[in-house]
Parts: sequence; structure tokens; C-alpha cells
Amino acid sequence: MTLNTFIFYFFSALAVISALLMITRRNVVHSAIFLITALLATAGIFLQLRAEFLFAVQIILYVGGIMVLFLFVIMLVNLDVAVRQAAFNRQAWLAILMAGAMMGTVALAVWLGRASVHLPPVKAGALEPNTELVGEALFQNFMLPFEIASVLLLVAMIGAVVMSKKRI
Amino acid sequence: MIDLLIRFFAPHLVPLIIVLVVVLVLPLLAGYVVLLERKVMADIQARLGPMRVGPHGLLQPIADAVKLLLKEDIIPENADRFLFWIAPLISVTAAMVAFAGLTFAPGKYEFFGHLNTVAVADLNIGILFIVAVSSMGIFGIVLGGWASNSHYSLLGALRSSAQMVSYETAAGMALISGLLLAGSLSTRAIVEKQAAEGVWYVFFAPLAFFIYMVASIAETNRAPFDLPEAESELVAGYMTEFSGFRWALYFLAEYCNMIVVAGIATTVFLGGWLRPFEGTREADFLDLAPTVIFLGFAGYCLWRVPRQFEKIHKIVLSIFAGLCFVIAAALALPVTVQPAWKPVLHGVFWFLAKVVAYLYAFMWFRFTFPRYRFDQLMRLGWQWMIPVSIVHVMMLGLALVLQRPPQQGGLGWAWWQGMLVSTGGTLLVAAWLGALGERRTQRIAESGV
Amino acid sequence: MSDWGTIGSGAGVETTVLGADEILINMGPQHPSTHGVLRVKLKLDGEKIVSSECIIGYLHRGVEKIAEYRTYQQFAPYVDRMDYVAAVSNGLGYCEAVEKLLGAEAPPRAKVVRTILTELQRIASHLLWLGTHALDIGALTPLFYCFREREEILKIFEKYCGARLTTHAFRIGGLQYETYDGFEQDVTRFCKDFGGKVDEYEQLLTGNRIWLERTKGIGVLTAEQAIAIGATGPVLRGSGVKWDIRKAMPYAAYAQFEFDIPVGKRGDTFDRYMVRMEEMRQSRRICMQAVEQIPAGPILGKVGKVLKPAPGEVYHSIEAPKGELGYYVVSDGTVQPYRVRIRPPSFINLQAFDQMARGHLVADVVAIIGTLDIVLGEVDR
Amino acid sequence: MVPTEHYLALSFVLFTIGVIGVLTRRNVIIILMSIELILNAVNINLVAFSRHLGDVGGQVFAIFIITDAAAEAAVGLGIIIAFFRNRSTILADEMDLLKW
Repeated sequence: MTLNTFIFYFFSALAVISALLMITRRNVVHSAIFLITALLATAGIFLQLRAEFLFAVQIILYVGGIMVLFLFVIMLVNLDVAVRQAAFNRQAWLAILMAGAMMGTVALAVWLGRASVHLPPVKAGALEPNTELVGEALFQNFMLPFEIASVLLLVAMIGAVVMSKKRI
Repeated sequence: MIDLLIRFFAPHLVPLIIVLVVVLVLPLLAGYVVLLERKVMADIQARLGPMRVGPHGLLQPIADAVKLLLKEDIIPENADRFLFWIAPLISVTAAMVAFAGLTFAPGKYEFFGHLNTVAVADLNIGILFIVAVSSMGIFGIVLGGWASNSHYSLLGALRSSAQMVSYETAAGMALISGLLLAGSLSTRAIVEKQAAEGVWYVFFAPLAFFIYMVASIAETNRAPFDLPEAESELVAGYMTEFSGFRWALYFLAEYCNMIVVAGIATTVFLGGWLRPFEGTREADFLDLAPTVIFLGFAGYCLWRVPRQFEKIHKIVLSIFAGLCFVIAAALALPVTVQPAWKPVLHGVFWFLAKVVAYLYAFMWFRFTFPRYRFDQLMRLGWQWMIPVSIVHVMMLGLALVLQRPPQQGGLGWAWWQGMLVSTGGTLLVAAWLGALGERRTQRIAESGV
Repeated sequence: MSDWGTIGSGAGVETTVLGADEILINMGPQHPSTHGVLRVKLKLDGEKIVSSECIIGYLHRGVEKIAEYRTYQQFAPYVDRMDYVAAVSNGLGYCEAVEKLLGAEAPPRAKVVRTILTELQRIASHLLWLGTHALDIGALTPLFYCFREREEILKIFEKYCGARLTTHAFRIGGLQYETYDGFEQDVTRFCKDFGGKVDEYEQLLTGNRIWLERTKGIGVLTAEQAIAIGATGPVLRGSGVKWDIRKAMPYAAYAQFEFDIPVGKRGDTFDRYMVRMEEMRQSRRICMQAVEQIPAGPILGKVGKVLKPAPGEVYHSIEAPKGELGYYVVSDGTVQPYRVRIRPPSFINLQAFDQMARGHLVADVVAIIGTLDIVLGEVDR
Repeated sequence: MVPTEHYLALSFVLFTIGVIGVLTRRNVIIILMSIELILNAVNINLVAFSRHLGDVGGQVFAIFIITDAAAEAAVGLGIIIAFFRNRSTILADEMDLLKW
């Protein structure tokens, strides 16, 4: 029971609990807060997996960028009435049932086929200088996807701006 | 059981101690930075500043802290209690956790069987970690404004977070220029690279330092950009509804952010713990500078002691004088006896000296510049600061390529030639952007708003 | 000439129903930067001001009605309470108006001393304007510099007539008190280093990019609009109209001294700022000249204790720091005036607020109120 | 060393919670947030396998997923704002008109 495994179980428990709380809260801002805690917990797990660069990117991009965007929109779309309305739609129970069934079949399939998967033994400490390695990979063998991603972001920016302008 | 605990915590004991030191010293340091700011403000405005609490107002921060603790803590009616309680906490934790990445002094020291640097943690993603954690501070502000359930606090909160988000990009780009030179993210490695180079990066990329300073002022909501709480109808922006200790937390968060931002600037641009002219032997007399400064403080305090009116002021002032003497002695010891401790003490002194100098520039701007209007502030951020900082990164890349030795495809230029190219190119683009902006405002003025 | 009709009518908030997303917000009457109890109703489209309306009257004390039940001497202290920032020039205007009504004339010594005190009061009023105007726009330091100089002037007033703010320095027919010995030295000492001080303020503000961006092109008032509204003083001169009562209809001892009238070009906040700064320098120049030429002689004309002017009316106006301050005094032969109508420059300059504020952002309202330099005591009377 | 199966289990649970969130909630913003959660669960998987196989490709792909999530969130919120301005509602089951 080293510190390392303790961290993993702590963060995964935190992530699951806050994810559950996120989808059950009536107040939208509270669920946004719990999503932020879930994302921070996953960032902790990335750290535990020795992926520091991803830890930083997750916090800067996901939590510092996207969630701020979410909070801005929640505050602009300041609907107090939403809090009093029913949070779950009519087919809530049916949806949970269906989701449970789907997840059950996937879990069953993985459980049955676990013998056939031959995962090579874990190579310890293979990704030590994490940031340098990620940087090299990103700019050497993943050059094309990197450019496509930047074009994607550009398109998304323009789309978001055009859509939320009052008078185009 | 005990040795299990010790074995379990052994590798992390020194960082824990440093965390304790940082978390305890920070509020005190922030308090005295507030006093320094009020004294400098008074000096610039031809008046005296706080003189009543303690000699020359030296006990003012303690008085402020006690007052804020005892003040009534009002929660606005049907405000969101959970958010109202957690928002200041997010702000303060974000500001304090950001200290983990900073390195205060050189070298590694062996304690409890583990090598530790003089920093909370020797992260190899130092600067990235600090930027990431301090960008969490935005949530404290946004949620604070939302939770206080008043239209104007929400408006103030949205404005200050929009400002922080947009100036973070410019600050990030300016930092990238610094990191391009250093080639590593870890704060310790950056300063060691500057020591090896013998030249601080502020001389390599002065424009990046300038952009970073302006962006960091805007990011901490201060000086000419402290618009959200200064707007006529926004009164105190997101902080309006907070009172007592909660407000003190926001206040502490703002000053910790200032110290963090100053720490980053010192590490990346002003050569962290390096003494000016670290390499050259002739400038070794500078080693005595810390002791001389503190002896000066102590002398001045002693000289003022007889002039104090109340007896208690005399006692407090002499205690301060004694404190300065002790520090002066501590700093003088290594210069003469040269134990292993010298780098740590002197390193921390020079680091704090540069941080205080940087904060002095913050205060100086605050009292001499009027305030930007919000749209001018955003226009400056997006249409001038960010493009110029991106162009500077490109120009610096070009300069670094030119500085490479000929066999690696460069022209083997010296560092200052590279600096001239990068600064000159960026200034050209900046001037062109400025002229573009000027012409645009002209057109708007003519066509009538 | 643009259509005169529309210029005046814009003041009221259109009674039409608010546009889809326009909101109506209230600034004042208790507000950090409305220079007193002024309430401004702003109709906003997002951040831009669609139209605005100034609600005044919170400081109305019915000064003009009181005048009908006071003798001419008894009403003099009330006049100081109107524009409490420039009490001395209020007193000068009233005393000269009544002297005109009586047909009496203040002795030359009194005239010169009156001119010196009025010019010092103009500097003090402009200093207070500069301090608060810069503070509203965010520059914290000029306020303390301005108040340091203003303190010197108030000390001179206190030595001369015992009061700093509402001085009641003059009497109908001349002066009450002889100038204290050392008056000339104090004034010369103040004037000597004041020139450098004005340059110090300019150093802080005029070259400052942020100050230029916050004031250039803000609150533009063209010359025609200014004339149509009847704006006077620095607001009128800022729009390029060269009109100053001290030159046009010289009173007191202004004819003896030469000074020039600063005039702006575009009529925006920056031009009015430059006009007022230049006016401070000119006032200093007048004081320097006047202090050397104080003639000897009596300080009070032959006016007698009981003032019973012949029935008739008179209108006399002077150049107060805010603009043309006029007194229309009607006497019915008794000791009490039948009617004293006061033309308050701030009240009339305030009418320009709606035109100036249209299209600007809410943050500029603060700058526009500052540049109009209004004092609510004078607006509400 | 935590075995990789635990990470898979964790991401599986988070994925399920995300799907349930998408299907049951009425407020479109919560649905968007649940999609963010699903993308996040996928990221955990990727990084776990990247550490397991010692190949940095997994982490790089996780970064691409984060950029994609950012783009998707920006456009999604843009749609919500546009929709809210016209219909002043953000409840999924009230968006039942194909053309208004």
C-alpha cells in the first residue's frame, strides 16, 4: 500500500463521486463545480501515471479554458426558473436501464475475452523525460494531426463567434 | 508504528517543512507588501501613510489582520452558501499552490537520506505547473461574483475573469520566449542555464520581459487594468458582498498572486537567485551587499528609536532593529566563514530582493497611471499584446537559429546581435499594429460613434 | 446650422417602451463620482448609452426665494453657499451687481484686491476640478498634489477673511477688511512656485497614453451645440468659441492687466482639460501683475449703512470658474430686493450632458461629468 | 505499480456515468458537460495504455482529444447561446421544432 496506489484510489474515488454528483445536481453551477473536481481528479490520475505534461495541459486547457467557458455561458443564460423545473426528463428510468444493459454487455464481453488478450508486461519508467518525449512526438511523427487539430480549432472559433453574435 | 510513518514520509519531509514555511510566511509577507504599498503610495502622493499603529506603521499589517478576523462576516440574503464559502478558498489555494514550482536557492541538500532542492518540489514542468494552477484562480473570482447574488458583482466577476483569461495568453507567450532561451521548464534548470550563460534573460529578450510585466499586471487585476472593481457602478467588483475574513482571503489571494507572478518573472527573466554579475570575480564585493543593506535598516531604526513618542513604539522599533541585525549577521557569516550554507541564504536574499523590486514597479505603475476603459483594455490585450508576443516568439526563434554555430546551419552570431534582431523585428510589427489601431480609432472618431 | 429644435429636446428620456434588450440604470444620487447629489438615469443598449436624463433638485434650498425676505447685505452670505467651491467669485458678482444698481463704484484699491482674490479662487476651483476629474478616471496621485496647492490658497483666504470655503470676503461697495500685512508676500510666494506645479500636473497626465485614450474624443460638444445650449466658460471655450466676460465686458480691475484666453479645437474632454490648465497659468499671471499694482486709498466706497436703491433692475455677469455667473437684481425701492435671479453656469452646462454622453460607454459618464465641472449647489440653488 | 485493469475499470465507470448523464438530463448544458466527462474517461484509458506499452503516442492522442473537446464545447455553447436568445429556453425536450 505505497503512497502511489493510495493516490490512485483517492483520486478515482473522488472522480466517480463528483461525476455522480454532477449529473444529479439541480443547480447547474453546482454540477459545473463537481465536473471541475472530476476533471481535477483525472488530472491527479494522469500525474500518478507519470504523464506530467498531460496533467498541466488538462488543467490549463480543460479546467482553465473549457470550464470557464461553461461557467460564462451558465451565467449569461441565467435561468433561475431552470432550478425549479424537473431535472430529469420523462424517460429517465428507461434511459438508466438501457445504459445499464449496454454497459453490462460490454463488461461481459470484456470479462469473457480477458484470457485472449496478451498485454506485454509493463515496462517500468519507459517515459521518463515526459515533456520532451511528448514534444518530440507531437512535432515529429504526429506532425499532420497537429496541423489538422489547429485547423479544427480555427474553424470552431469562427463558428462559435458567428453563432453568438447578436446581429451578423 | 512511528518508524513506519517516518519511512513513509521520509522522502517528503523537507518539502513538507518548506510548505509550512511558505504557507506561514506568505500571509505575513503579503501583509508587509500591503504596508509597503501604502507607504510608497503615500510617499508618491506627498504624504506620510500609516504612522499610528506601531512605529512608522510597522504593526499595521497585524492590526489589519486582527481587524479583518473580528469584522462581521455578512452573507447576502439567498446567496448561494456553498459557493459563497468555497469561492475565496479556491482563489487562495490556487495562489498558494502556485508557489510549489518556484525555486528559491541553488543546489541540492541531503536530509533524511534524500536529496532536496530549496523549493517545495523540484518539478520538471515547473513554469507550466505554476501557470496551470494560477489559472485556477479565475474560478474563485467567477464563483465569488455569482454567489453574491447581486447583478453588479456578477458583472464585475465576468469582466475580471474575461480580462484574466485574455491576458493569460499574452503572459504565456511572453514566458515561451523566456523558455525558448532556457530550453527547459523546470525553474531550477532555467536559473542554472542563466548562471551558465552569465547573462540574465532580461537582456536576451527585453521585449518579452516588458510584455510579461504588462500582462502580469493585467492578470492580477492591478494598476491601470484594475477596472472591474473601480468601475463607477461596480464599486468593488466581485468582492463587494464579501466582508470580514472572506474578504481578507480574496485580498490575500490577490497579493499572493502578485508575489507568484513576481517570482515567475524573477526566475525566468531576472536570473532567480543569481547575484548580479554572478560569474565575474571582481564583483565579489556584491556579496557584502545584503549585509550592508540590512545593517543600513538596523541603523536607521536605531537612529529613529529616540524620536518615537510612545514607549511601546520605542520597544517595537528596537526589536525590529535587533531583527535586522540578526539577519545582517546571518548574511555576513557565510561571506567570512564560507560554510555550505552561503548559497541558500544569499540565494533567498537575492530572489526576494528581485521580487520586491518587481512589486515596487507594480506599485509605481498603480499610482502614476489612470485606468483603462474595459473595451480599450480588451482591445489592447487582443489586438496588440497577443499578436506582438506571438511575433516576438517567432523573431526570437529566428535569432536563436542565427546564433547557432556555422556548422549547425547558423551564422554564429553573438547573443546581443540575436537580441537586436528579435527586438527590432518585433518593435517594427508592434509599431505597425499601433498605427493600424490609431487609424482605426481615427476612423471611428470621424464617423461618429 | 443644424436644426436647433432637436438639440434641446434630446434631454428627456424618450417615453417609448424600452427596446428589446435595453436596460435603464440609475447612477446617483449618492454616487462616488457625481460631484454632489446628481442622479443620472441612463438608458443602455448593452454597454452603449442610448439616452440619459439628469435628475436634479436634491440640493435645492430656495436661495432666490429667501433673497426676497433679506436686505441686500444680509443676502450676501447666501451667495457663497451656491457654488461652494468658488465662493469668492459668487460674492464678487453679487456685490458688483448691487453696486451697479446703486450707481456706486468700488474704490480702485478694493477693485484690485477683489481681482486678486477672485483669480486665486479660480485657481483653487480648477485645482479641485483637476483632482477629482483625474481621480474619477483613475489617476490617484494628482488629487493630492492639487490639494497641496489649494491648501496654500485657502490659508491666504483664512488669513484675510477668517473663512476658508464660504468666505463672504466682499461687501457691497468695496471690502470689509484691509489686506493683512504680508498679503502681498504670501500671494507672490504662492504665484512664484505655482507655475512649476502646473507643469508637474501636466507631466503626470498630458503625455500619458491612457489619459489621452480616456479623454480624447470623449464627450464632444461642437461650437454650434455649445452656443445653442448657452454653455459658457471652459465648456464653451473648449469647443473653440473665444468668449470670456473678463475680456468682453471687463469688470473689477481686469482691464488693467493683460492675459490671454485659451481656446480648444474639437470640444472634447481633452481640450477642456487643456483649456482649464492654461487658465490656471493665466490666473497666476494676473495675480503676479496685480500684486505689484495695488494702489493705496480707501477700501469701502460711500455706500452708507442702509441700502435703498431706486426702483429698477440690473443684470451683471462675471466670469466664474465654471462659466458666466449672472445676477439679475430687481429692486422696488425698499431695503429688500424684489427679485434676485441668478444665472448658474453649471446648471446650463449640465444640459450638454445628454448630447455628450450619447453613444459612449458607461465608464465615460464619469469622465463627462468631470469635464463639465458642475457643482450641485449651483445647479440646484 | 497499479495494474492497468484498474484504470480501465475507472474509465468504464466514468463513461457509464457520462452516458447516463447525457440520456437522463433535460438541461442541454448538463448534457454537454456529460459529453466532456465521456471524453475525459476515454483520456484515462489512453494514458493508462500509453504507460503500459511505454509508447508516448497515447498521451499525444489524449492531447488531440482535449483540443477536440475544446472545439466541441465552444461550438456547442455557441449553439446554446443562439438558441437561448431566440427561444429563451435551454431544455432539451422543449427543442422540438425543426423550423421556427
